[in-house]
Amino acid sequence: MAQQAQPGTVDSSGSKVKTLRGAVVRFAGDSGDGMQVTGTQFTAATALAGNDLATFPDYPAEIRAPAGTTYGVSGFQINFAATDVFTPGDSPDVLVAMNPAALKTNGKDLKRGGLLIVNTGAFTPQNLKKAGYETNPLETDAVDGYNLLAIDITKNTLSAVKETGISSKEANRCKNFWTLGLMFWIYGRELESTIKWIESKFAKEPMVAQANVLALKGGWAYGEAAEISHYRYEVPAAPVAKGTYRNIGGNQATALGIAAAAQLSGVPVVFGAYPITPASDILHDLSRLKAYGVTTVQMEDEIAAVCVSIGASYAGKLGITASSGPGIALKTEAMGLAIATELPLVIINVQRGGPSTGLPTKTEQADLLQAVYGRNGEAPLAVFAAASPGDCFYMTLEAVRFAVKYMTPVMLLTDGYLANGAEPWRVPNVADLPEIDVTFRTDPAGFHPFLRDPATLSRPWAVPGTPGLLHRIGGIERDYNSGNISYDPDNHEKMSKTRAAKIAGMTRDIPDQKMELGNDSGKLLVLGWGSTYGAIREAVARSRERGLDVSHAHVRYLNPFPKNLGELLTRFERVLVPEMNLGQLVKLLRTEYLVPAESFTKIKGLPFKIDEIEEKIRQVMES
Amino acid sequence: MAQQAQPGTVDSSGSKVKTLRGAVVRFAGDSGDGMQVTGTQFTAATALAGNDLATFPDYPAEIRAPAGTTYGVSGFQINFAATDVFTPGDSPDVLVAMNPAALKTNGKDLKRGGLLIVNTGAFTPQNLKKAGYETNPLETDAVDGYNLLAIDITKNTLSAVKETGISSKEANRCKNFWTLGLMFWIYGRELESTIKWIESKFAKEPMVAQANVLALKGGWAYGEAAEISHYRYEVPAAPVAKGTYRNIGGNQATALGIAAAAQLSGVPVVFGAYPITPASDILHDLSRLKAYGVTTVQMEDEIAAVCVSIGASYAGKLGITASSGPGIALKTEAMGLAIATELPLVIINVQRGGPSTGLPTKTEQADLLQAVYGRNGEAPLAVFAAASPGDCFYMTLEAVRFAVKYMTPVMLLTDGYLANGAEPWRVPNVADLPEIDVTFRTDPAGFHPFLRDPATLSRPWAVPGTPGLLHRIGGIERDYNSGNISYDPDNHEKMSKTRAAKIAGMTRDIPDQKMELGNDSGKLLVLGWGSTYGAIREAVARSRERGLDVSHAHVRYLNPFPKNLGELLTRFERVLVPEMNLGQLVKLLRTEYLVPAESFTKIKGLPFKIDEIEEKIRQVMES
Amino acid sequence: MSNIVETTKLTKKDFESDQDVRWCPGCGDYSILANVQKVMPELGVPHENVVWVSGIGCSSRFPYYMNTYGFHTIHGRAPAIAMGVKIANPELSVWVVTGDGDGLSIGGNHLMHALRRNIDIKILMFNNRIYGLTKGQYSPTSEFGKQTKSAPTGAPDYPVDPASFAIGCSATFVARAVDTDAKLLNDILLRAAKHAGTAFMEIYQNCVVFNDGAFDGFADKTQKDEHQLRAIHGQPLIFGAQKNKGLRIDSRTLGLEVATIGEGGVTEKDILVHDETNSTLAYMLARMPFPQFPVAVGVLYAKERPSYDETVLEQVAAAKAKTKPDLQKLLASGNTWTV
Amino acid sequence: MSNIVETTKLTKKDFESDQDVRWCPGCGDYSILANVQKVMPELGVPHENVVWVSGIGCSSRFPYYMNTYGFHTIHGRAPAIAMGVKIANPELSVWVVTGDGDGLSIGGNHLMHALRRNIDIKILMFNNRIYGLTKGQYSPTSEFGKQTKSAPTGAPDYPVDPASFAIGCSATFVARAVDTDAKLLNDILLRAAKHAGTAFMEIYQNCVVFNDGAFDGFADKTQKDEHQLRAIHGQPLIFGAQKNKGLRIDSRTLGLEVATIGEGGVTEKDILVHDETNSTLAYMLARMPFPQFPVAVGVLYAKERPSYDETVLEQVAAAKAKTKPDLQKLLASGNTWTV
Ligand SMILES: Cc1ncc(C[n+]2csc(CCOP(=O)(O)OP(=O)(O)O)c2C)c(N)n1
Ligand SMILES: Cc1ncc(C[n+]2csc(CCOP(=O)(O)OP(=O)(O)O)c2C)c(N)n1
Ligand code: SF4
Ligand code: SF4
Ligand SMILES: [Mg+2]
Ligand SMILES: [Mg+2]
Repeated sequence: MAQQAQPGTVDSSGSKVKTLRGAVVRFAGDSGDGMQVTGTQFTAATALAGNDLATFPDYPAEIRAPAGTTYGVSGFQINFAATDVFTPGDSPDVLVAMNPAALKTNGKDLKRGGLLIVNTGAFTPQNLKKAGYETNPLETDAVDGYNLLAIDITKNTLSAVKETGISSKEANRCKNFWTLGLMFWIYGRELESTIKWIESKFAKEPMVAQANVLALKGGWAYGEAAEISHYRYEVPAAPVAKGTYRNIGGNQATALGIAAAAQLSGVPVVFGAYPITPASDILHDLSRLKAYGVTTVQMEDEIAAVCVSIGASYAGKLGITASSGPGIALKTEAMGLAIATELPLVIINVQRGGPSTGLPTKTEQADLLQAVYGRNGEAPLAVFAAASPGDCFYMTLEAVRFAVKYMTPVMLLTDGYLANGAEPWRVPNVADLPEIDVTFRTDPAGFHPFLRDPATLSRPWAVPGTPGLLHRIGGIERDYNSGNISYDPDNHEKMSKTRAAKIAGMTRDIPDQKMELGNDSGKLLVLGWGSTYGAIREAVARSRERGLDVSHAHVRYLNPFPKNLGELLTRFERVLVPEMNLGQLVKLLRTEYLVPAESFTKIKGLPFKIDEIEEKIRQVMES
Repeated sequence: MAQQAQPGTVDSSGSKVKTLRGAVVRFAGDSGDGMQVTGTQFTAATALAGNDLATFPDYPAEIRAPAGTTYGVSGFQINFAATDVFTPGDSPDVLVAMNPAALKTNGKDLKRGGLLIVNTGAFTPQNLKKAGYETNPLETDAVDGYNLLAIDITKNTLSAVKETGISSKEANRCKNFWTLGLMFWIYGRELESTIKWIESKFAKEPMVAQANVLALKGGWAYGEAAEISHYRYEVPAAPVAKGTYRNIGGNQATALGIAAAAQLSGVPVVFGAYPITPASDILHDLSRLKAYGVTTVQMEDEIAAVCVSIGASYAGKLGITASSGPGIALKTEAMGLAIATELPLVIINVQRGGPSTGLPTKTEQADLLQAVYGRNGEAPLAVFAAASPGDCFYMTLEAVRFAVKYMTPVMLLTDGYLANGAEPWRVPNVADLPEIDVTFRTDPAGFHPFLRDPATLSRPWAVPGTPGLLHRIGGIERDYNSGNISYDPDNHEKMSKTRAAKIAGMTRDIPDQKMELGNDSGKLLVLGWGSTYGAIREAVARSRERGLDVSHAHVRYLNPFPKNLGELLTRFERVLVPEMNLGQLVKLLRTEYLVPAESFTKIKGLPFKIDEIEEKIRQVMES
Repeated sequence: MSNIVETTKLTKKDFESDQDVRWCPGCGDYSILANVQKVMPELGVPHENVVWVSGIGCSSRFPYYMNTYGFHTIHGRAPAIAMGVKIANPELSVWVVTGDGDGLSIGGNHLMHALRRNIDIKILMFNNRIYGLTKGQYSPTSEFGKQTKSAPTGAPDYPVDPASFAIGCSATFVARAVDTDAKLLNDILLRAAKHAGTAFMEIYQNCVVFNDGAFDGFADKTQKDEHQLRAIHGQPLIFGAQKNKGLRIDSRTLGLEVATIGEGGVTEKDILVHDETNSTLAYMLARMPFPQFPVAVGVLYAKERPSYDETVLEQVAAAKAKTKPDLQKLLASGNTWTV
Repeated sequence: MSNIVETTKLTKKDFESDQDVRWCPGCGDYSILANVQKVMPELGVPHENVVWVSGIGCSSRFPYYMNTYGFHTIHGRAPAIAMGVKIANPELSVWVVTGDGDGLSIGGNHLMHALRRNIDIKILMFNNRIYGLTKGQYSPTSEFGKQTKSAPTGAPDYPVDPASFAIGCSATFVARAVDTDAKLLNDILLRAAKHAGTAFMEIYQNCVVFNDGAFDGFADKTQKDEHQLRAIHGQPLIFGAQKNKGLRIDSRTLGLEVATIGEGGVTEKDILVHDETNSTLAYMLARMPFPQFPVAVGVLYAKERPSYDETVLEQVAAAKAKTKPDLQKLLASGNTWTV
């Protein structure tokens, strides 16, 4: 959303405050500069001020890169507005660059005419060299076309915190709070909640706490004192639904979804994992939720991780595993076993850039075809995908619900963008959450391990420890009735078709495909899946505002597809499928419905910009 | 081919010999009865007699099942004719059942009116019980409708070999040669080559050799003596191309293809393997070909097996690996590394019944979608498939040729049916085989590991040990130029698209799709891939004889498809795709060409019968 | 089978499943199966609480033949799956059957990690020094230079000894037995069942088809007394048909030697006494070269250490004692604001 | 770089690649890298014949920083890939870098099999007892009960000791060093290079970010003398700031003990002499509990045995001596007939 000045109000100091519909702000600095904390605190204050928002951090690939290098730059972007916000925003309206390297790597993204705040104190010859600048860019035409606000933040911070007597090294580390104070002044945020946060965070180091508070206030004071009130803006609160909100990231939401599934079903979870970026945080979060019926097991590799989950499912617990890229590839064989033995299992794939090790810290949607097709033999797998950080919570519940109802593995696709991105999330009322019904077989009368429910084709969950149900299962083809090993040709065909029919039959329980925006017929349908949701939603909204006949639908159930999807596609003249890969959903649609859906792809380890999709829509409508 | 009597000739004994176009014979007996030897010797004699033929063994799933059980039955089927033969045949015209279990498991397959030869000596109460017969089937209406030739083969054998003074246990083991002698008499085969074989095989046990020869002659003599000359047939020689022939199985052909690749390219092979049915025999065969530049390495698992091959490719040898089902699944991650680092590698997938452990000894074609799509990230893989046992040789050469030319992994799909089936194979002239050009980079001038050939987009093969080319590669995304680690967004897109374009560009070298039979346009195209070749070929031939406008094409290059394939499909009103899965090639065709290709599937662990496809063609043409 | 069965003492028959046993006639697996079925009722575990998990191989067909819960999984992964079973339900008595290929080739890593974690599962490794199911390739326990289908000029790999591997992995229970030795099998199975942690048992098993007689040198009845040393805790390490040979150690070179009691002044007092809690001794016993030394059987090593499942249960209990789960509260944790 | 460079003696600089080294400032990896670069020229191997192969982890970035051939592969599989390199070209000097996670968690199996096969590759395991690259989860060498991101109430796993694992796997060369100890590193790298088989080196490496000071108890300069025991073949196992402590063994209980020379009549003659060819001793040295005992460093075990590559080369040579390859004849082998 462009930072357009609107008729404004007048602030306490008497200066005019311009009112904006919204703004995109990016904080960028050295890994040691505390940009993630700054961003998170700015987010919290913004949320409290009632704006809708979305955020995205951009960590360096290295654990701890040397100070001042371009590859050591850490960033945090927030998009906030008086209206609904669906993405962390395209190009920032405001860029805070704490050192030359941050300017070097982020400068080109700043919108023309945007506000560029730099810490001149860090523009030392040494830092300039580390960033690869031959001359100081602040003194060249490199910053032409931006509103440059060049401040020696280092010096200002040092003087703000001087009275505490803190060491100069520690004083220097307060720079980020000084900057935050200035940003709070610019957008008229309250300091209170951040001060409270600082005080509790540094409770054991009161001097540090005091210094950070002073820095924060110093930054604010600088805004008041310096003649920069033309940079002051107001973004009114967004008209959001009533409720209690929190900020939530995708991995966090997934972890909460898993804990909620354990609670709602009454069946504890065994979460088998092996650390891998960007999925590890699910393990970290869950390892603190033992009281909620979640046991995490850190195994020796991804094969063992999925196997420990399969063993747990076999023994009557909810077996769940999560991984990414190479780790998911390694689980391939064992997923086949769970499919063959018809055990519930949830596999969460937090997709990242591939192939092979690829781009571990970057996002991508290139594992869809692998999810649907990537196993030996006819091994049908249910595949769902979450559309936003908060949606990870709900889709995790869905994955568990289908896994236990149909006694089969379900793969849930999220990605690095969802995992690390965050958005305000209305905390659901537990009573409103879907029920997850689990029935364990206990009756020995007429029992067979592959006795199927005639409606769902699901077999009974008969777990060790249950008297009278002793039986054996395994990966060799099983007899349709007894479950014993069977090499019979007709039985194999019957079992193969039954397994396929069971997955196909999930459409019974899958909600019909609904429209996100626009009419359910017309000139162009933009059909997406996964984390492209926000960018597509906003691009379609903007295009519609411009009068284009375009609609948006977003597929959450990818295998099988909702039963009305094929028919829906035929109601549009054209179908455009934006994906962060080389065209995967589009392949599934073409094969399934023989529709000439068109692919629009981006495979850069980065999410789509709204602009990119909007532009593509314009092109398609014109062609 | 039906066993139809034709105007015949007169044999030496003066009886009328009916001339047949061809016949299907199945030998079935206990695992200990030597049916594989019998079948192989019958095949050799039939080949020498000039018939075209195809064979298929049917081993029990157990290593050594208890004698007399139904699951211990071992079978061998041969189809031979005076015309071209493409499959081992549908229902046998002649069934030899050496014991009740063999009759029980095979009897239902025998053609109505077919010849049933049984060894009554094995129809003891104990054996009948083991086979699950309550009464002797030979005395019930179970054998009505067949021409029953009930002989006490056991007793006849014992008396035939008596003069050798061999133990009765050993004498009993000569039954199969007695039976073979009888079959030789029926089809007028020469005994000579088999006698020679026996003598060399049992060179160290002359008494055993003598007994087997006597048994063989005894069987023949029985034919002459007993009044059964109405069962005597002649199948004239087939009009085959001139040349030297041998019988060849698919795994054997694959192994020879690998050795030939080493010789033709001048680059030794490192074959990394882990035993698995039905791929192990490739390892066994190759382990004897060290002199041909093939080093086999039996690794600790399939991951290590593919990795040792990748390491070898990196160091400048031809890295090849072979596996099946679960083993292929395990190689997924490492294949991604070879794709990412652009190293030549051939992965042979001898497909078997799935999912999971599935039906290890049975055949299936259900790994095609996995081959094309089953990896994390955009990881394009060239996929080829062999159509017949002998074709495995040529497609292996093709796989190597493309792998080294394009510096990329190629997966070759065969299956259990090809692996174990056999056909006469015209031994190629080495001088006529395709060249496999390999150039190693040695020139340091301007070298970069990802410097691409502008035509093929292939990178140089620069191997350790070469002075001046020191460099580093790895699984993290590589810079388009230097190959160093690059997290750059545009570079990732460029590299992803380049990898895709490289595989897509192979169409340059892939032969145009040709027709196997029929016109290149018309009412119906039957399009197959892999081991269904023979059944489709014959079914289409028969349909055409019946005047139907149907053609056959068989795809050997599955990713990418030959460049003319799409256009070819549009020239037919309908396209029928028979596959031993639940419809996989059909999905690729639909997505690629948006054609409403129709699927015809069989997933029973067994190949299609000609009849089944013929019947389906009839149905399609009528509907 | 209904509940009622469980109230009476179970018999061997109760542990026999209705499936045809399909190993080759004469295979050593039969004897192990029969002995396991015989020992099971002794454990006093309710019938429905017994689970057998296996990988892939001839040996791994075992669960189908046991009338208990059974899971025939995938090649090499049984320890990980069994771990899941145990963690999901610590009440269960979880047994794993694996082969030298399944457990030490493809599955060596899971075996190592199960052993060091000391999860309460019992692992029987049927070591026939060959891949049986895939028809006779050499395995990680096959002798160097062994000629097989996949190594016509001899295996270039040096073998790994399962017991010393286990000891190197910090296993807490390592035992050895011979397929046909009912008494020995019986003893170690009972000891393993009582061990609160991972119990590893290597069982020499004769593959009549692909490696017949591999262990005859010490397993055969005629060789057993002379070439097997039954290690018993607290007793001297004595063997031999005359029970007059024993193991001695040279404390400077740390080398084992065979001494004959009554010769050269050697008395029983000079013979090493087996201490099953000493892992160094276990290591030495495991690695004695045959035939210069006897093959050590019995419980080579056993020492209790907290089991993985026990530790996890304690952590879960502690967490539950600290936090009463309140899903609503959990969902609303962290910074919240209300509109 | 052209051929000419190779004819002059190489220097450390020649082994430094043009890539920025991107470990955290202060990471122990830097010191190891510098020492390796220093030792490389000593090996006398032509520059282009050196290959570094690694898996995934902070440690596994190593090959990028070496100006040699380098292959940064996938997690845990470096030993198998390195084996392929060596078999493809036995002329090459093949080095592997792995971590405690890469090499012992996901890659434990390949490590085991490389060790028993004794393929001529050199394996450096950087053991920081943590997963560095994935930001601080516990590894298979982390202490029982260690609190990390993935185990907030303590790791329930008992660790495996890399050196005793290697010994249990029948490794032929096992050594230990400390990241910052240049002399020690230098010694074992040279010894490893000369060893014709798999050489396994465990290097204690400090992860300043996620496990800082893990080895300070014995690695720190102030602790080193008192708490490290440098094992040297043929010399008594003596340590201590005063060089007056040594290891002794009780030959009946087979237990090690620390004895002080000069106290209670103990003389140097009572102290065990290191025999690097004795695997039992190596096993004991590897497993000494710290801090009751010192940490043994240096070459704990070394014994030659035919290497895998050597055996394979011999087999290939024998086959070639027997059979002159004739492809046409091969294709026409078996029963043929001519039409
Ligand atoms: C992933 C995978 N790789 C390979 C196989 C083939 N396979 C089955 S059993 C086996 C080895 C069996 O050896 P072992 O464990 O010693 O069992 P045994 O048959 O000797 O009892 C192999 C290689 C498989 N089923 N799955
Ligand atoms: C198949 C796979 N699983 C997981 C990962 C994530 N991963 C990367 S490095 C690593 C562990 C690294 O630990 P270690 O080997 O000890 O190396 P360090 O970083 O401590 O040097 C993990 C789990 C991966 N890259 N690939
Ligand atoms: S192949 Fe060997 S191990 Fe397998 S069942 Fe037969 S005898 Fe037993
Ligand atoms: S995270 Fe630890 S091991 Fe990795 S580079 Fe940083 S200090 Fe070194
Ligand atoms: Mg075995
Ligand atoms: Mg580590």
